[in-house]
Amino acid sequence: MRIKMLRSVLSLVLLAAGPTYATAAGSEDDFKAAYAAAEAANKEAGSLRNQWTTTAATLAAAKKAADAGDFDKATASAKEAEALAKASIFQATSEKTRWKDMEIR
Amino acid sequence: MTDVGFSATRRLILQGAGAVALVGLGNIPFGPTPALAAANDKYPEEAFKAKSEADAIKALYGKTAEPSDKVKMDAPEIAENGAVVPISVTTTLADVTSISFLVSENPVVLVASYKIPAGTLPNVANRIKMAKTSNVIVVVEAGGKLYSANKEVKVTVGGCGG
Amino acid sequence: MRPRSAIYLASAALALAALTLAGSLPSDAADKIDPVADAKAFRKFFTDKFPKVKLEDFVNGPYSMNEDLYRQWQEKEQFPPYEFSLEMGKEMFSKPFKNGKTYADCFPNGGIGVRQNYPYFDEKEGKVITLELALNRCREANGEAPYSYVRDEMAALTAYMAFTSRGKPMDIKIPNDPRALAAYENGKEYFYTRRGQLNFSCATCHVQSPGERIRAEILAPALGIVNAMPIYRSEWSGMGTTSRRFTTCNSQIRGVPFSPQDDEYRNVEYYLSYVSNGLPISGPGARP
Amino acid sequence: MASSIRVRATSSGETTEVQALIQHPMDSGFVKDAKGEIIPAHFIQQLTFEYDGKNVFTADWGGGVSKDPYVKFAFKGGKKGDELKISWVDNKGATDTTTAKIQ
Repeated sequence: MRIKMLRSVLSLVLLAAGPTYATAAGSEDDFKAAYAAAEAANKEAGSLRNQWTTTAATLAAAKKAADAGDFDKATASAKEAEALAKASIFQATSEKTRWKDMEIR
Repeated sequence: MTDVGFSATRRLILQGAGAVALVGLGNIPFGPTPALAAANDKYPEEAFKAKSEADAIKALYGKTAEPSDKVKMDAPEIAENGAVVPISVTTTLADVTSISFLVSENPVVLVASYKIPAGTLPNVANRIKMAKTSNVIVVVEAGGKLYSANKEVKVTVGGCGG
Repeated sequence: MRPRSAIYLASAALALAALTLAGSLPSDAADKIDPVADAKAFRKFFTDKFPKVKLEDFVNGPYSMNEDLYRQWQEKEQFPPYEFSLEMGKEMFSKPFKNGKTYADCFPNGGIGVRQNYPYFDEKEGKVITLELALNRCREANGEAPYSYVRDEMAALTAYMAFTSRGKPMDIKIPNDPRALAAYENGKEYFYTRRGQLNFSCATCHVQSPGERIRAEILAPALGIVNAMPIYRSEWSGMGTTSRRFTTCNSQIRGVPFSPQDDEYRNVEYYLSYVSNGLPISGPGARP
Repeated sequence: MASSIRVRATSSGETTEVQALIQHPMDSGFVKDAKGEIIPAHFIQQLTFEYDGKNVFTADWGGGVSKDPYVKFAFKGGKKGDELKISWVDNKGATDTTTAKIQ
């Protein structure tokens, strides 16, 4: 049962992250936009008390890449961070009702 | 959690975030050992430098050991944690003078060596560290001859994801 | 079980039974918060799943699940690694604060043999108070700086207090106060909610697969899982409070942990302790 | 400072069983800390037990012995109330000694 769960999260993350690698994100503005979006999503996850450590790590990687001037990599990481944050939001909202399924009765 | 994620986690774990991490730096100088042993006998310096159990046993006792079922070793199948592995030995051999514990896969193979004067029973229990799954050997010197027993103890990284 | 708590449980059951009988349909009953029924079902789930394990042995966590581990534990218990922390805790507990008072002045019965009643619901504050929180509040009330919830000092104090309650059955009360029931339910929800990128809940490991291995470690059953707190873990080669256990579990499944003693942690400890009522306190404990 | 050595010695008529737990980090010199630096070797090298002026047990330890090391052995003789002298020395030259009464 657990493997099924992991695959659901896995597919969700890859799905969101997939298209971002394809597009060529060149400039610093793209990065800034993507980073802001990722931070906002992660903030929302925080309000739902359900952030992931990997979101924070990917955000940090994005910042590091940006500081080093590699905006392609930075934008890609920022988009991946946004995807992770969105997945954690999805998890929080869906679990709001689904937790009862596992409850011992 | 792509493949990259997994190997990153493994590396993280191996870097000792929580587990005992080991650095194969080959011949680390053994560390300053200014204090020599107390009066009655010398600390077996060389033996604690040996990288293989044969060298360690030779440095300690100058002879080789033969397996004997009179040496009963009690060790777990799977260690609950490589940092604290309870190992004990009892033997029915007569006039035992020394008992030693070795772990073949540890960077320093000799872990502990006990001197058993007359009147002390030939049984010892202790808790040792194991780098990874390995053969644990106990050697008993009795009546000038060397006897041994060994058992494989499995050790793996514990814990959840990380 | 002591008569007093038996009477309490009976009266609570009566009160709650009356509530459910008051015309609520079974489907409603599912949403009705019924700690007594929960506790009964919770205990039954584990005693059915592990018929050979004696009820009081569930508090030994992984050691009640595996013979090889049990022997290693017995050997450690001859001279347990938490011995030093226990001694330090005993010393600290009696050392007066700068104002001359000691912890004994903050706790019922001088803090001796009371651990089994923690956490409790404070009706004035309307929130759950855990032993660790009460200890720090005692320090602050006497002009001392609070201890970190995850370091050795707090572990030593809770180790000593747990030691003075060893063998006493866990005896957590839920007053007939809607806020207490809400806190209990919030704790239950936290326990079953999946979190972190690994998408695990406490229940994924400790309800669905106790006795099984996660890498080298055997998973403990949830029944009685907090009875051994605080624990000396070989993994940490040091003491761990309940707070340390909750926060590290969160980060291991890649969920960002809250700060120790946040409401969620206090409530989940309240829930976990309540459903383990009747099982003996076995802290401080040694764990892999 | 309280001794780092905790000893339980119980005599059962003709033999005395001794258990010792010692507070010591027992760093092997092969482990890295969180910042990635090697924790230098720091471990007890020799632990001796004396009863009635005579050595009854000597432990020569390497870095592979667990933190807060534990050892158990037994020797013939020893009566309730007698004293055991226990002392250790580590690779940095630090030492500690204590005496324990046989129960």
